[in-house]
Amino acid sequence: MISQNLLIVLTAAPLVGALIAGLLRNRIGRAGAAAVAIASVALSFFASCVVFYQLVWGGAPVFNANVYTWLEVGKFSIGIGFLVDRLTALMLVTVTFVSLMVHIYTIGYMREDPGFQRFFAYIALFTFSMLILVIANNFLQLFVGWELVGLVSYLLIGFWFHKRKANFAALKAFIVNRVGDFGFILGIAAVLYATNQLGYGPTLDYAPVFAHANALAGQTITVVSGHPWSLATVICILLFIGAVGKSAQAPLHVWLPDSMEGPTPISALIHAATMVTAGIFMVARMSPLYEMSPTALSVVLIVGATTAFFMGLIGVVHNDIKKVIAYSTLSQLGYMVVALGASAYAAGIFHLMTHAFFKALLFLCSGSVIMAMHHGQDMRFMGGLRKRMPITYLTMWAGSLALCAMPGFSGFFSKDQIIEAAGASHIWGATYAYWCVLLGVFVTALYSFRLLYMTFHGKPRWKVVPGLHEEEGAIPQPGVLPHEPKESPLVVTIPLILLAIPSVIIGWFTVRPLLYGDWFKSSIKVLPGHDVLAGMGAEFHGALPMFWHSFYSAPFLLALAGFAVATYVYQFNPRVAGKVARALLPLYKLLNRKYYADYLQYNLFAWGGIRLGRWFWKGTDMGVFDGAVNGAAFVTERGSRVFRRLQTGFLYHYAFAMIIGLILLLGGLWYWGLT
Amino acid sequence: MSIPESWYIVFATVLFCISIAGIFINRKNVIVLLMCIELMLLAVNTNFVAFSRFLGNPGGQVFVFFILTVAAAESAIGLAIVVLMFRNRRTINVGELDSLRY
Amino acid sequence: MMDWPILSWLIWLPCAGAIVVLLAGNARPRLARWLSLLFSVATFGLSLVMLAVYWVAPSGFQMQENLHWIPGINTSYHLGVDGISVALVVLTAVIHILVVGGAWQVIKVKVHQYMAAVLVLDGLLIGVFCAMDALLFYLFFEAILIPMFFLIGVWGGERRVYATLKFFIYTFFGSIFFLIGILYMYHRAGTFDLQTLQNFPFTFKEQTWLFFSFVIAFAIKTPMVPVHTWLPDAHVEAPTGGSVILAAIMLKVGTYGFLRFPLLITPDASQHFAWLIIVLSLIAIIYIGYVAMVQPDMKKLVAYSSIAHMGFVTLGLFIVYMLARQLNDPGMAQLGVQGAVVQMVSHGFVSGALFTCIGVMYDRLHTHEISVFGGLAKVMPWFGAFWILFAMANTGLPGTSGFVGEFMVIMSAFKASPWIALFAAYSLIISAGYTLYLVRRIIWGTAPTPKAAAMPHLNAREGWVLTGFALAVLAIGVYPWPLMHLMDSSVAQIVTHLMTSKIG
Amino acid sequence: MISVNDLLVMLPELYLTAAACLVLLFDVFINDDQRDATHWVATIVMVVAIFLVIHGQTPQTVTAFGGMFIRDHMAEILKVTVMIATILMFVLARPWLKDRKLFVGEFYSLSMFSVLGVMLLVSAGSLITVYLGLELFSLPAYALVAMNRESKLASEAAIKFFVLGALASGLLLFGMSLIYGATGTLDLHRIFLAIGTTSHLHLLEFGLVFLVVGIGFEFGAVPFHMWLPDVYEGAPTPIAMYISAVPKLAAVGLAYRLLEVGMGPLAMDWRVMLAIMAALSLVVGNVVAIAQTNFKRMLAYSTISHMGFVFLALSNPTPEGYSSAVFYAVCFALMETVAFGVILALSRKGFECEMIADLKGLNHRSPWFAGMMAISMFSLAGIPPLWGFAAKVLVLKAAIDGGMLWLAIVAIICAIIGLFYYLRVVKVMYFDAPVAGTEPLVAKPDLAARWLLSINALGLIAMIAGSGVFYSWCLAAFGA
Repeated sequence: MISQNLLIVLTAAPLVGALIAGLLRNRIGRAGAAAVAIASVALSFFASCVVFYQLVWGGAPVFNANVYTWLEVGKFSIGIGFLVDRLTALMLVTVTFVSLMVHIYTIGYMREDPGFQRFFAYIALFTFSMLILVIANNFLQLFVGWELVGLVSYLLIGFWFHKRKANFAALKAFIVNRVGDFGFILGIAAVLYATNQLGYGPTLDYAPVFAHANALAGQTITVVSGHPWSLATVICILLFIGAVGKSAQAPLHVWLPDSMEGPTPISALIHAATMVTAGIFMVARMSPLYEMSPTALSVVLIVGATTAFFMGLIGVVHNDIKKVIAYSTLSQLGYMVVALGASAYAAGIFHLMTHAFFKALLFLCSGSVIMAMHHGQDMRFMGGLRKRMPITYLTMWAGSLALCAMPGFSGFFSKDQIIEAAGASHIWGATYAYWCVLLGVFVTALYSFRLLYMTFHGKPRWKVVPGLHEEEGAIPQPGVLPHEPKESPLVVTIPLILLAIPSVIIGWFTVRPLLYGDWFKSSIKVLPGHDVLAGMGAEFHGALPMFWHSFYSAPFLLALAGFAVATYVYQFNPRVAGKVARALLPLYKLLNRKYYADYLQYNLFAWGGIRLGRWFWKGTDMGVFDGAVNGAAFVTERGSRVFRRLQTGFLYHYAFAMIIGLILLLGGLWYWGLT
Repeated sequence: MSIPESWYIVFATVLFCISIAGIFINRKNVIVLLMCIELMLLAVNTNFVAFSRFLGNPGGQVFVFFILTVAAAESAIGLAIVVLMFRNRRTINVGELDSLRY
Repeated sequence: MMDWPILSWLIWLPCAGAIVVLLAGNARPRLARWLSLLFSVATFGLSLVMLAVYWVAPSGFQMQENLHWIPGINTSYHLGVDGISVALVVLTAVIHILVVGGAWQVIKVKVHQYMAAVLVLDGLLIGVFCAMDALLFYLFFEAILIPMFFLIGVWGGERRVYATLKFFIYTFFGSIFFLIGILYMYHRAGTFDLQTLQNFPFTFKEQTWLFFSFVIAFAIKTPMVPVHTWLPDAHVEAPTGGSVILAAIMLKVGTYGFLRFPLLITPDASQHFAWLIIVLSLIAIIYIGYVAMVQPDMKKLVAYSSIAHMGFVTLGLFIVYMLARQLNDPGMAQLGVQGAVVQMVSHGFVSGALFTCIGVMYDRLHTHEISVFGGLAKVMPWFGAFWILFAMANTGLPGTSGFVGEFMVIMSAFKASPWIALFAAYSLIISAGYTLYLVRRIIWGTAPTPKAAAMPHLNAREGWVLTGFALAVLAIGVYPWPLMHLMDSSVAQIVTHLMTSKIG
Repeated sequence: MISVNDLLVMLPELYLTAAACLVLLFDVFINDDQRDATHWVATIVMVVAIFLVIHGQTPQTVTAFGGMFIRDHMAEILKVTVMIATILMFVLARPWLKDRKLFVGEFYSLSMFSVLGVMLLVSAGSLITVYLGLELFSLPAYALVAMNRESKLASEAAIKFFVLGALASGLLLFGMSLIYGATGTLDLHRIFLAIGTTSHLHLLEFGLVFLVVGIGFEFGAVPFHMWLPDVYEGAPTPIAMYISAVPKLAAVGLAYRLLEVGMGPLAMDWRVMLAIMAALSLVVGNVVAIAQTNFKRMLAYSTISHMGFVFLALSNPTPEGYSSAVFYAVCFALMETVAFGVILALSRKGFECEMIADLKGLNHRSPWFAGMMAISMFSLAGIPPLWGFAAKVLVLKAAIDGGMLWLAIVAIICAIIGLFYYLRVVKVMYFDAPVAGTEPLVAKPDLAARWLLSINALGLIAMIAGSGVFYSWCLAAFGA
């Protein structure tokens, strides 16, 4: 039995930590802030583990209760509460663990930063928001967490607020996310509408909504008159728009690469491991609804597949180490979404977990490298760091191998299953998705090893100029360092190691239960018709056979190919890269310009909006509306000047006026006669 | 053989119209205005007398006495004001009385 | 029902306070300040008493007072409050304390007159929310113009004369038609008593005319597009306190009027023309959003955003008919109305806070130009934090009060028509657009000038005022239930009332 | 056969006649530095007259001299108000007159005679008394306007006032004669009865029109308003104050007597004429006032527009209509006294506070006077919570009840226009900086003037609460 107080502690601890670190930042100082934040997160990590244990092995029932009533109108009421089932528990552990690692890592990474306390306050606050999101038991609370993580991400991307680019990236991230939320809140409204129509509402609690999900079958809503749409599809697609925003799927992916302006720990925590996976979590959580609408699933599938492949391609041509990892994140998220679309929710969540570990690892490694390079992020000025920072080097290799789904590494187990699921799925668009994810493997391998080679191998492309005085932020010109790059301190490397371990091994013993052991129980619902995992479960004989078998499978060969190409191009024959680029110039341009998505959004929406606003303001508002008002005043004033002339001052005119009045009255009376 | 009532009324009306015309046609002398006003009152008086005669009701004639008295007082004040005006402006020309206007 | 006339006290205590403050004279500003603080706090205390009394008593109009005013035309001094009024009265009282506090050292000339005007406004505004007689309502409704006229005109900025004349005449223009409407209702019903009028069977033709006479008045006051142009000017020129009162409460007077007059007195006409109001509200939300985005002047920007937020209120109020009558879903209708009222209260705090913040900046550099500021997060960290909080509330971020009302309105709007919800929800994007664009320019980045970089930190007084606002914003956002509960029954009554048509 | 109670009925008038003559004599026998005595005597005489009127009032209407003199509540209300206005003029004018060597006895006796005329007029029961009252009121008024013998403007104003006034009364008389011819009687009530039976309808029509014109002139309604601005501007300020307040009250009485008591059966005709004149007055008055720079002249045009409001009420020939008309006239008179009172108080030796610009920054120089002026301006604009608002509401209500909705709408649109120039005065006083060199105003030592003015101003606020009672009186006066 899970106690509510435990859950309250679990959720609230980071908030308390954040408040203390934030509001008393000058009282408790840097060390204090760090200690408080880390302690609070550690506490909630511990609590999560307890919950996880109780739920999985302790045989505790699913916990679902409200803490307090948030809103109550008539018979419609929403609370703030907890729903803890296995899905939640898994997320709790993952989130708090990664968050804890990042907290520790931060001590080292942000050592010289003046905003040290503020940073800790933010990430603790983020942990809190993420927990709210994960643990919600109704749509409203989900949305609350959903927006709060967006807020913190906004604050953290713009953490170095003196950097113009950072501010712009933050603004962009928030607004693009808002575009997603726009769909999301409409989705929630649609859910409310549905519950209201179908007579088991109005309510926004998960339990009744999912319990009656079947009632959605055949229900329609008329948005465009004459064209009744399937209610389930409308709901799911609207909700998915939210996921597209939050999980940076095409076409709302543009904010994620820019978000790399934020400090690296953030990229690891928020923009790789946790927040961006909220969308995945949400869809998995909504599985009962999505199962009701094959159309929506197809949409999910196609969007995911597109992102998975084409965003990966961009990673191949970029030189900013973090940007590359960011694009790989996009494509990995695409994989997860594909899994969801194929109704292999478990696979999606599984990949979410493994990805959380190895992608966090990769980012932290890159962070470590960046520290060594004194905030230089351009891979063209790196190289040859293998000897100088061995731990980072090894852990990054581990992470990359996991990312490329090399057999045996955690990523392998999750990703392979996704590819298989895509292949096994029969819904519309599955074939497309299958090919996308399959080729994606090659691309992944390509950019991953490219990154490794450019960073750690080959000759150093940086030089040391001793006594070059350090200043905040980036170094004066790239590749020029004040002193030798060296391995990062323990606070940095320990988290790397701790993250490397699960990245390597966790797949072995989680793949069976998570995917084929009905581990998620009630928290994920799949219709028999869609249940690809069940089919795959038939051939699944355990992790080891899967491991052996994989060496003959297409994904492995593709990954190998990618490895080979990367090795040849970037290790032995670097000139080839340029040649290829020139050969395929249009393609290269296209990728380098990120398919012009940014260009489009910037010019069309951002500047279009501003121009439209200016036009509205000057034209309509001041011109028409205000013009009418001032015009009326002007006319009156002029009229007054004219009319006063009637008062000529001459006596006989006055008398004349009187007589005229008399005559008019007489005439009128004469004309109309007595009544 | 007596003059019919309507004649009196017509006569009075004509007088009245003359006086009014005098008031706003005259552009020269204020005194003329005063005369016109007197004329107007006379027209009224004619009316009253005629009516009271034909109605056989003395009230009208009583009214006439009042009117005559008041008219005297009125012209007195009027002349006083005219004198005052002449003292101030050295003219009693109506056409120059336009310093108060608009 | 209690025999002690607490509402009269609420109305006239601040007015009496104004006289006392005036007597303090120009020579003794300190005395004037403390006196006005005393009186505003006392008023607030009274309002809390009223709140308590209301809370324990059953719903419906309470604490009624009914005295003859002009028996000849059967109008009376009739006061009373229901849940909605209570909420707004307390809001008024709170805001006025913060305004008095906010003006403490800022106002230097004619302190006593300034404070007196503020106190008078306090009383009159409370009067508006308490009046149960149409003519009495009109009396307060229009009387508030006078002190505001002075606030803007005497302590305002460059073009204050233009702004304040525009404000006065524009609003007067609307309300005078409203007066004719009231008199016509009297002509037909023989009374000014609101509840009687709400039950009086006006024919549809009459309702139509009355409806428009009401709408002209309240649309200008609220303000709705296209009669909103007085607001930005008034705000830009008004002193901080004036802006706060204007945005926080005076706009609510308009929407409150919508709630009391057209919605209930001319329900059928309102139903028939609801589409008009809804369209205008949506235009306000989107169109004004774009206009706000390009404002070079902070106050103008926030003023426009106020118009957009008021759009949510009118929207929430006028989708009621679709929901309650055509779709016969009183539950959702209630959600909409309550969302609207919550939005009123919330916007009271949020806009008030934003204008106070702008005032703080104005006191330092004496301008509202956005381009002059920058890097506040570095220059005045705490102030920056407040700014972010209120800005987020303005974009309707969950956890702040700004979210609650918008959420409820969107939820109920979807039932009325997905399209309405769609356009309303666009506010999520556009409000984020103009607010964060502003934040990016003034909070983030670096200070453009040495002067901007050397702005002194918040002093204790400013800190407390802003803290007050922040607490209110967060409290409503995190735990709105009490507010809901306060007016739940009143709103339910309203909805049930307007469900019955007046034309058989 | 004049009986004693006939005399008793018109005791206040008789008393005032005697008192006025006595004051005239009394003033002859004192020398200039004792003139204050005259002032106080006159004032006290007025106070006593008020007392007599109130004390002598009877529950039901009383007539004397065979119905030539009617004493009813309407008459009493108007008389009392007229006297209050006169007292205000006496007290507020004294320092002003002293500064200008105009502090003479005639001022008092003339005004008292003029007041006497008004009293006669408002309780006239026959065409004769109407005419006598009218002339007795206006002849002294002409003289008063010309009181300042050195002033060119004053004499010009006087001549204009005189000629046009005489013309108006001439027209009125002509109308009377026609009506007399048509009905064969001078007694208003008999005329009322005779109209039903008479065969000379055309005479009646003509007569009616002439009467309306005469009344219109008294009110200063368009197009018979031309005299008003010039007289306001030209006359000495206290006299302008008198002209702005008293004749309007008299005119309401006149209109009631002639039109309702006399021409009642023709109401359907004359109400239309009044309505038309009302509309014209509202438009012309408000629009032209905007362009004015002279404060007194602006007030004149505002007066014209307000007369439009009174006609609005009169155009609804019911007790409600008349009572709201009386209400409005009384309210208006007392608002004007404040406005004029302030500029009287602001004028000093050698400085006439006449231009709107003269009020610049008044709030800095003397907040209290500025406050009172603001009160009267807002009240004139009809903004709550001031008395003018109640008056406006009642009038509009009367118009709407009378089926004159269109007129009511014209009225409010004009009210919006009118708002502008009232607000401009407030703006000048509060928002503009004082002209360089204008020292903070030292209020005149005259306590009585300051107190009376203050009471008058505060009354404008207090009366919003008192409106109920007062309106009930008015209603009672017309037996509703």
